[in-house]
Amino acid sequence: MMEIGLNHYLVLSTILFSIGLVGVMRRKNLLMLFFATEILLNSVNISFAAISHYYGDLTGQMFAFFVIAIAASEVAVGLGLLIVWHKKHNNIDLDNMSTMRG
Amino acid sequence: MIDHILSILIFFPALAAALGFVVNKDSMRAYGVAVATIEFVFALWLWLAFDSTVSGMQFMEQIALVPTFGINYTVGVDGISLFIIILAAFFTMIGIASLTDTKDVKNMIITLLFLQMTMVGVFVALDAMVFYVFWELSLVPMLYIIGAWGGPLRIYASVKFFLYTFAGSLVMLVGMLFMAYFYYQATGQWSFAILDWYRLILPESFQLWLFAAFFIGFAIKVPMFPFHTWLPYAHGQAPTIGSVILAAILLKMGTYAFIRFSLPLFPDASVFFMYPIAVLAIIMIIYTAMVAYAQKDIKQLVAYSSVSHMGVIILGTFALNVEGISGSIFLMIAHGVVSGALFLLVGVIYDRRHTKLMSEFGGLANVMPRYATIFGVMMMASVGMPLTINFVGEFLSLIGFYQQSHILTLLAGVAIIVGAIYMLAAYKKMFFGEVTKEENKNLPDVNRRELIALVPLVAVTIWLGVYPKPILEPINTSVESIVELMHEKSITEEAKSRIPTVSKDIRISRTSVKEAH
Amino acid sequence: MFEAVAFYLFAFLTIAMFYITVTTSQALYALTALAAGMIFISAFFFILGADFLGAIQIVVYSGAVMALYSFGMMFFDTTREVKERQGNSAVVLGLSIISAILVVVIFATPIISDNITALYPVTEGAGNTQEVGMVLFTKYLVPFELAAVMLLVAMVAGIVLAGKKMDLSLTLMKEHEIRMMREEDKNKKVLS
Amino acid sequence: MELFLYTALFSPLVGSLFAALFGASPRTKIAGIVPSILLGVSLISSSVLLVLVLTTGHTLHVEMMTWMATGDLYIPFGFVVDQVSVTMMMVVTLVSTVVHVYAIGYMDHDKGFNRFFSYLSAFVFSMMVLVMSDNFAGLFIGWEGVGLCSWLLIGFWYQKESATWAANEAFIMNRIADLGMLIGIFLVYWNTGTLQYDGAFAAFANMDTDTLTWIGIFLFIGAMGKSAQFPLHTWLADAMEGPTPVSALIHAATMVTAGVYLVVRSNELYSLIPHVGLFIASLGAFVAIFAASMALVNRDIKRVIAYSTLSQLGYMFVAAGLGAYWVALFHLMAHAFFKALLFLGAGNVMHAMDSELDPFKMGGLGKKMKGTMIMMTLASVALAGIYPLAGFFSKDLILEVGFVENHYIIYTVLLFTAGLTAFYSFRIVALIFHGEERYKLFGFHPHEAYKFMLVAMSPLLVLAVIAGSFKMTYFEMVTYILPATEYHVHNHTIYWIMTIGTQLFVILSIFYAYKKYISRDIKVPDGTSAMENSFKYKLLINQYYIPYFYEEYLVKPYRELSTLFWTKVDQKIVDASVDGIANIFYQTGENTRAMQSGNLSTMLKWMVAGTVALLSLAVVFGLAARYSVEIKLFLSGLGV
Repeated sequence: MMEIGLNHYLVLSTILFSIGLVGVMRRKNLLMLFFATEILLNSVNISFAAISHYYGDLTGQMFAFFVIAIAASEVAVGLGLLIVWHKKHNNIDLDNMSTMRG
Repeated sequence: MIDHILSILIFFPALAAALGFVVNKDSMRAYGVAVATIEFVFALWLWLAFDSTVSGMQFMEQIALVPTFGINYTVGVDGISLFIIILAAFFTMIGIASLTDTKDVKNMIITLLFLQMTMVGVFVALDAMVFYVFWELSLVPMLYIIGAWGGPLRIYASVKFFLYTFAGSLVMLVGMLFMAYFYYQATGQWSFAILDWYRLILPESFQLWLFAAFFIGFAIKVPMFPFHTWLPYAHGQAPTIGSVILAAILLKMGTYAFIRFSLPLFPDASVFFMYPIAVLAIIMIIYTAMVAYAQKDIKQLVAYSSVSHMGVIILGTFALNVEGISGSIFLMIAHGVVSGALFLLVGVIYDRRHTKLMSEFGGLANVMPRYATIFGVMMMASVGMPLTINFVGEFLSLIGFYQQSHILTLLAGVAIIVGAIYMLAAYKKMFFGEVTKEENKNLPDVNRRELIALVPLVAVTIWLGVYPKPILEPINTSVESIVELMHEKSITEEAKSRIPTVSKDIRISRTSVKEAH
Repeated sequence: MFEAVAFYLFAFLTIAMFYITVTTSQALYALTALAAGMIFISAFFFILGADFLGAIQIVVYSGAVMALYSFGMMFFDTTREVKERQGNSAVVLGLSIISAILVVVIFATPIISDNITALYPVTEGAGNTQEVGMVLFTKYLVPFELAAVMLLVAMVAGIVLAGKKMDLSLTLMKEHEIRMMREEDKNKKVLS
Repeated sequence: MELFLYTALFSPLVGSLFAALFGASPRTKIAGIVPSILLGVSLISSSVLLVLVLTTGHTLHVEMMTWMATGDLYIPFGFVVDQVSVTMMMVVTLVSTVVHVYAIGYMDHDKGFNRFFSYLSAFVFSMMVLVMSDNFAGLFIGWEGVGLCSWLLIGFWYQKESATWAANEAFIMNRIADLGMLIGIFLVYWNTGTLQYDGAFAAFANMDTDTLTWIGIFLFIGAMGKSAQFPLHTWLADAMEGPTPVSALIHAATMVTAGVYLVVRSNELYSLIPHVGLFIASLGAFVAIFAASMALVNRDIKRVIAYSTLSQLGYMFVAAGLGAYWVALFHLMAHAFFKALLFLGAGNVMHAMDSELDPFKMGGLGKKMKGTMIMMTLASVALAGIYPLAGFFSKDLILEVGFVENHYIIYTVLLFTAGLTAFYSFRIVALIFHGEERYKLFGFHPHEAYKFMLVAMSPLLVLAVIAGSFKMTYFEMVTYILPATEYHVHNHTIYWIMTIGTQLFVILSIFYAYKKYISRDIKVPDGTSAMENSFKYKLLINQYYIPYFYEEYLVKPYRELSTLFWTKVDQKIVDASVDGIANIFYQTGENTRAMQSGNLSTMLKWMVAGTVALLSLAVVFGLAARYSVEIKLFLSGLGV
């Protein structure tokens, strides 16, 4: 219990990931959706870093870097799109986006 | 030029079709007839140059397409495919020549020429991929012909035709890919060349699966019972020309592919599946003949009769001996001529009355004697009267299968009875008796354009019935080599005993008998 | 001992912050909680000895990303509550937990079965930053450059997308002008 | 000599094609005269060949060209003129020449005159192919060819529903038998490797009896159809819908005897399997009495003669089945002459009576039609077998065969049938030519046929009278190739008793028929007399209810089954299952459309669900791969 092992980090990562998924699924505000995505990415990052640490391999950290880089670009492009959408429709409510209806 | 005759035969109509877009609408028919006639002359030239003593492929051409995977444009012709090519050219020619005034004649002729390319392509392709491409391409023009010029249910019929056959051929494609992979495993090289595949001896279990995969593709095309239901719809809705080409050539692709692929590639599986397929073929013969008897629509009747006859072709193919296979190839030609002619004849009356219901006619022999005569000749050919083209094929197919099974041949022979029943009943309904309907009293007899199409067919029907040798001889040479190949390739005892060797000594004794007379 | 205390403390804080993020209806709260959570996560990285990653986490997330979000939020009417009509929350919760567990199982299985060999082992006697640098600029050089290009592209894209009609300000415009602009947009859409 | 062979064979074909040229044009005499002349040429050629065969004993065998050759199968168009085929050629060409000439008069007013001669000559050609072919396949060509021509000619008056129905019935029934024939041919081919008569017969000698029995049975099934043996006999009576010359030529003299010819031709086969021969003989005897009984009451002249033909065919099969092939062939020949004569006479009567066929509506026609009366009477006498006409020599010989071979039941049946034959023949003659002139009641104005028609018939008359005197010449000729068994009752006393007894019995029957039907109280039956209501009469007039049985229990079920197959099986099961499969895809698409609501949130949920599914699969497969050994162990423990 006191000795913090890999499993502790993985469990933490799982919990955070679940929270992120809940956010992805239940938020209707697009911005909130972005927040939830960030949580997902971060939870995975923790796993990477922990595995990297416990196995003495830097690959995990490398992946974490790239995840962060991707997250940053995603935010930039995503926010840009969000602003365009908001200008057009004056809302960022998910339920209003249904042009993909089959 | 003769070295590239096959490529010319394939691509000349396609090129002409492309040029057809710029041809004036009024001169389109003349253009189409001219192109089809030139193509037919090419086909005859091919026959003339063909050496009927050679059993292998002739006029082969090869161009590498995807060398890494051994996909080449390989074409060649042997006694098995030669006459179907000629038949295709022949039917396209008389089909265009007899084309009645439909809307969009221009598009129709372009489509027909394109269809001709795919048909010739299928029969000369010696590379599985090229074969597959032409096989699938042939669906497109037919889909268009049924969908654009068909009857009231044309969309349903054409979509059904397309999807059904397409689904079958996808399974076949998987089989082909597996086959190529096995070839790669065995030799370390990729090849889709059929002639390379011929040399491959597969274990029996693989043969069974691959045979089944190919079978589905071919059986739907033939169409074999119980995959036949697309055909009556396609025929029922298609315009006359569509039905003619469909019955005369397109259905032959399936039976031709059985002989080109299934038999030589999987001899053991062919023997293994011989009885089940024969049973299906017999069901096909008797059942569809009975269904044909119940029809009220003359075109549906001819369509079902055509399915029934295809059963005999299948039976002959799976006789697995020279007599049966030669007979089935001959019957393919015969069936093409006869059912093509019957569809043309149905088209003649449809043009006049715009109905195909037999109850609308009756007593036509009084008003259209020439029509009744030609119909009678073709009907008798369809029934299998000796000295007509169909008899030779049916006789050989049945005599071939008799070696394999007595009882099944007896059942299949019922074809000659049930065939007579529905055909004679239909003929009686349409042509005999007094003219009852007022509309039928002044129907004009067949006109010159229709005679141009029908008279050659009648001539061919009788000529090849009396003297089938010019066709039977090249077929025989090629079939003997295929049977020999099958015998050598087969690995199971059962197959060795079922597939006869083409022993030379018997043939020598036969010729000596001939000389003795 | 210290490590354990730190782990549990930060674990509790992170979970709490993220929970607030996904549940609160106030965008501002969510944003703040998220930023805090990001910083707490960097603490794990420090505990795990990945100092450089921790630093990056704070710089990129708490700095750049959060700044972006907060600027972005200025465009939106954050005061207006988005109606969060929910279907079955049990489904949502169940699905997310199951998937998370599965992910962990998949990741953990090969580790437990002990068949991972360190591809790029930690170099003895070098600091974390140094090690990271060595690996990043040798083995991962091409991906690194690609990531750089990607970030550049993302920046350009962000500017272009967000910068449309930057010269117009909805707050300074009159009502009817806005309406006219909207109408124009609608017509454009119809035409296209 | 080959020239004569080809001339004999092909001049009917030329005649047919010549007449066909005029097929669409209005009636021209030339379309009838030219084929008749060509047939005359054929007759002369056949006679030359006959003389050749008769004087030198040489036979002629030519091979014109290859028909089919593939694999080991080799079928030429080969023709043979030997003692058997030349007999048939003579019969065919002679009767058909007579019938052609006769038909020029008979069909005089028919608008299908040209067409008729085209068909009729085509028939003769097919028949010549049938009898001259040197192999089974060639025989089958002729076999089917005569079937086709028979269909065309029975349905010649295609406006008549009954005629076309009868034509189709004849064709289809023959087809059933042809299937048997075809199977027989296949059996011959696969067991002997050839279809040539000489090769096949030579091979038969070394084959086991079982195979030979099957070959014999299947070939005989073919013969049963053409020769209208029970149970395929119903078409022959219905075939009388055709013009009378057709009945005379096809359905009396030539085509129907093809079955007998086949058995005679295959004598080397049937000699090896006497048990099949006995069956043939028994069936023949049965048909003889069966058909004769139906002829007793029928009220249609042509049908009576048709039943009589059937009965005589039975006689021929008795002879052929008992191994007396030459006797069968001899009776075939004699029968052809007097039966054709009888039919042509009936044709004259019909002509005179405006196609009326009921003999009860005639009576006393002898005064108006002396020539016809003489001919028909003589033909009937010949048919009854009175010395010294043809029937006596041929028919009594068959009785003797039955007796000598110790088949007394067959002998008795045939003897009784001979009495019946005499009775119904003279019933007809009496009703038509003697007694009250009942036709006046119906307003007919009978007249004698054209002179040249009677002249045309005269060769048949002569032959019907004198054919018996050729017996010994004929015997010497055909026994070159047929088994030369002399059938003589060795005990002279028994022989004389038998012969005189038979003659007396027949003569008594004739007198009884005369006495019964010449009387003045003969009325046109109207269905009220006690005799007409008796069970026996009804049974006979309805042909033992066999056509009714066929219609009710074969034709109707076939039609219903066909409709059932189409409407239920094909549309409701086969096609519906195909459409059903297609519908599954379509419906799946329709139903899952709701999934694509376009709502991002929903889609995300689906995405997560999909991820869960995939991940679970990954876990399951991962575990399965890891613990595959244990799982296999566990499963084998369960006995899987």
